[in-house]
Amino acid sequence: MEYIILISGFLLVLIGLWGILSQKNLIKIILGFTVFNTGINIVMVTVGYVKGKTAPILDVISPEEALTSIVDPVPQALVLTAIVIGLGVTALMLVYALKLYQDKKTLDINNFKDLKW
Amino acid sequence: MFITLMLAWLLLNNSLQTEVIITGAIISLILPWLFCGKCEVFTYLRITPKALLYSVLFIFTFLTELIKANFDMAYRVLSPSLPINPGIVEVKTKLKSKIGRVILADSITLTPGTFTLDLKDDSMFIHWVDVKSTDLEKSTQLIVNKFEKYLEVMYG
Amino acid sequence: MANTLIFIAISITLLSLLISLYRFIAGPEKANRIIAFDVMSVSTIALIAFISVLNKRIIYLDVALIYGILGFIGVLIIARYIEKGL
Amino acid sequence: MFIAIAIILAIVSIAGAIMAIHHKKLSVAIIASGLVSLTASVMFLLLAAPDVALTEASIGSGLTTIIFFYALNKIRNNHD
Amino acid sequence: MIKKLLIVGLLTGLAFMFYGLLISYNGNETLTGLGSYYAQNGAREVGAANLVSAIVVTYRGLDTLGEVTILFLAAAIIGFVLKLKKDEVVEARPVRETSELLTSASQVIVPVIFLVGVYIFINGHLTPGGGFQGGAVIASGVLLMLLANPTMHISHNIVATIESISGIAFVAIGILGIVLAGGFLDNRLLPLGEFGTLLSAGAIPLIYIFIGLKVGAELSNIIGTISYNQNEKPN
Amino acid sequence: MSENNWNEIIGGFIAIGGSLFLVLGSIGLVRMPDAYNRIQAGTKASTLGTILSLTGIIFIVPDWFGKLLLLILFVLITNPVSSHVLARAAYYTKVPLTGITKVDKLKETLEVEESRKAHLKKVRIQKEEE
Repeated sequence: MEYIILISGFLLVLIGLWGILSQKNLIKIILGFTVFNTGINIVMVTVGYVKGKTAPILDVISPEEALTSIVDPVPQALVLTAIVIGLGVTALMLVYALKLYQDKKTLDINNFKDLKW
Repeated sequence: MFITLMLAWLLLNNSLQTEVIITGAIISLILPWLFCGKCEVFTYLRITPKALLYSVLFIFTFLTELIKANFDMAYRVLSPSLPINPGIVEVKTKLKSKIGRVILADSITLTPGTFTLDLKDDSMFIHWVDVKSTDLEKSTQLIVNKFEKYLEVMYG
Repeated sequence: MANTLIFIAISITLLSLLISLYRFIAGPEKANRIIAFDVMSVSTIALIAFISVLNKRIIYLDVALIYGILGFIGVLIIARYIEKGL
Repeated sequence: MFIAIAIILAIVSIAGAIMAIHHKKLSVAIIASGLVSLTASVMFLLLAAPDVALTEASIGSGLTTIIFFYALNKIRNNHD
Repeated sequence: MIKKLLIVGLLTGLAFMFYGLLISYNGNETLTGLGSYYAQNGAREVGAANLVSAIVVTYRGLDTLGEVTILFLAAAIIGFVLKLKKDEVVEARPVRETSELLTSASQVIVPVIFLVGVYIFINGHLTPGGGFQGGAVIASGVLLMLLANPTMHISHNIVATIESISGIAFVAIGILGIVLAGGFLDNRLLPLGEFGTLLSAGAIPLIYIFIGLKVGAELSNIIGTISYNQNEKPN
Repeated sequence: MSENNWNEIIGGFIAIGGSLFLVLGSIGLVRMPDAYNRIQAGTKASTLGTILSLTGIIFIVPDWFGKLLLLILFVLITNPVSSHVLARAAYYTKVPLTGITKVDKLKETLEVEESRKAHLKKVRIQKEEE
């Protein structure tokens, strides 16, 4: 099971990267970024998975036997932080895209040439 | 309002320890105080023995109608010729209170072959899979009346 | 015994997910796709409940509750968007 | 059994990702990316991480989709 | 065209790297390193049943403080960028009125959604969830109110007050941890209590309440700013 | 122990029935001719399917009664509301009805209102001109 999820996580990363690099529309690029983000999160959680163990919440398990019956909690805590920060970054990118749209009346990335030399 | 929130809190926690109950009481006191403008929905509720009896009957009718609706839908979906005859009809309702209208519209949505498309004042526009009559009176009697007689007692 | 029955139920639910995925991909209008999205999110609630029975942990049901709330609000906001009322 | 669930979820999420990148209409693309997040949350549940599943379902799929739609609404208003 | 070929080449290289990773991954059998330390000692030292929230709040408390700060900065920058142009007059847009069914039903549903949000961040040390998820649920409740009544507009003063009070309280609990117990954000300034009940795990429920209020206020601030649709100027 | 077993078997069959309704709903989603009929099939079948599945789980694990009951109530309240809002949005953005639709009372009412509004506007303009 974890192999299939790992493969789908990698595929999501590749599709998201393809979207970021090949699309012209700004909103599409941000969408590619979110897909990329999701794929990376799936890969990180899969790395912390231990076969046949249960979630790191000790309501039916006594603390003494925790070592032999739970999965690794550290990657989960990291991914939790990453998702929340991903929301902040996405909102910021969207607002900048809106601002660019209000200035230039277009979303095509080929029209933003101000920094080109 | 307080009772509803407290009940939901107990169902959510699924336990009856004292500290859980105390915390739930504090929260369900604070939340209605924050939304005091919203209390109007619950004021129409009548608590009399007759209303309680009618609500039990209403739930019973509603469940049977729901199951009947699904077998009806299954028959329509599975038969190869797709026996549908759709249309939009208009019905009248006598209910005035808001929550009664919400419950009425929900139950119409979940009963055989009908769902609410729009509400204007006292007339509802209903999309009907199998139109039996386009007349206002007759369709009102067919669709609305079986629920309205209970809801009228419960919420007025 | 109960596990076998739940296996069968899970397989049927997965079949329904796939069939509504077809409507999601093929749907001619935006409204059709949103209906398919709604049906998929509601049937995923049932799927999460089955998974929590298989794992014998009650805490997984919280995820189903949040899933229901956010699916409802997502459908509402898309509907308000397409009727230009946002 | 979990393998079958994982296979179906992988199919759904990859179809959603391809639709999100390649569909011409922006709103359909955004709904498809919401679908990717929803399936990813069930995947986290399979990996015994209910905390992350909750976060992904509430923040990743819900609020991100909502913010995208508000932004799209503003663009459409200025457009016509 | 040459650009697309370049991209395809890059992605193929990346795919080969991932293939190598996939081959070398063959499922963990036991916990290793940091994870095993937390699994052995976490429950005894912190007293929380949910080890993930134990890590997020106590062992990595400073990270959480930084995360909350990042969200606050994002909300502030969004407000700043969107408020920049004031002089341009945008004509009021006709908003289609909501149906009566939605407004009535939302009055029933909104308090329940708030209750679920509160449940999630108070029980963060027993069940999955915590401040961030509860805050997101509360923000979605605010959003539902906004959807049912599009002309409503969120008062910035109340939101900003809630946000700053809970932020100050969060830092104050951290400093109290230095004074009364081992270090910054140490949760042992309150008694640990009985394992697995609602009022256990020291200060974790308290910290999560403040984080939840703060995150909820920030997210509703973001939503309120981004949905502010220049409706204020009539005609 | 045997009673417990019977509970589990009954619950399992109820859950299978619920998932069958889910499948019927999605088949209806594919087969129906227009958006409104699809909403009909989708809403009813998915609501009853989810409710039956959760009820089956109540039979299997009776300890989880509280949360499952809350989930059932939540699905029962929100699902019709969301489908109503969706149908209303589809109607006002003029998603076409299927060809075999018989009557459309709402369109007639809206047309009557439109003409009345136009008439009022004309009258007002005339008054202002005078």
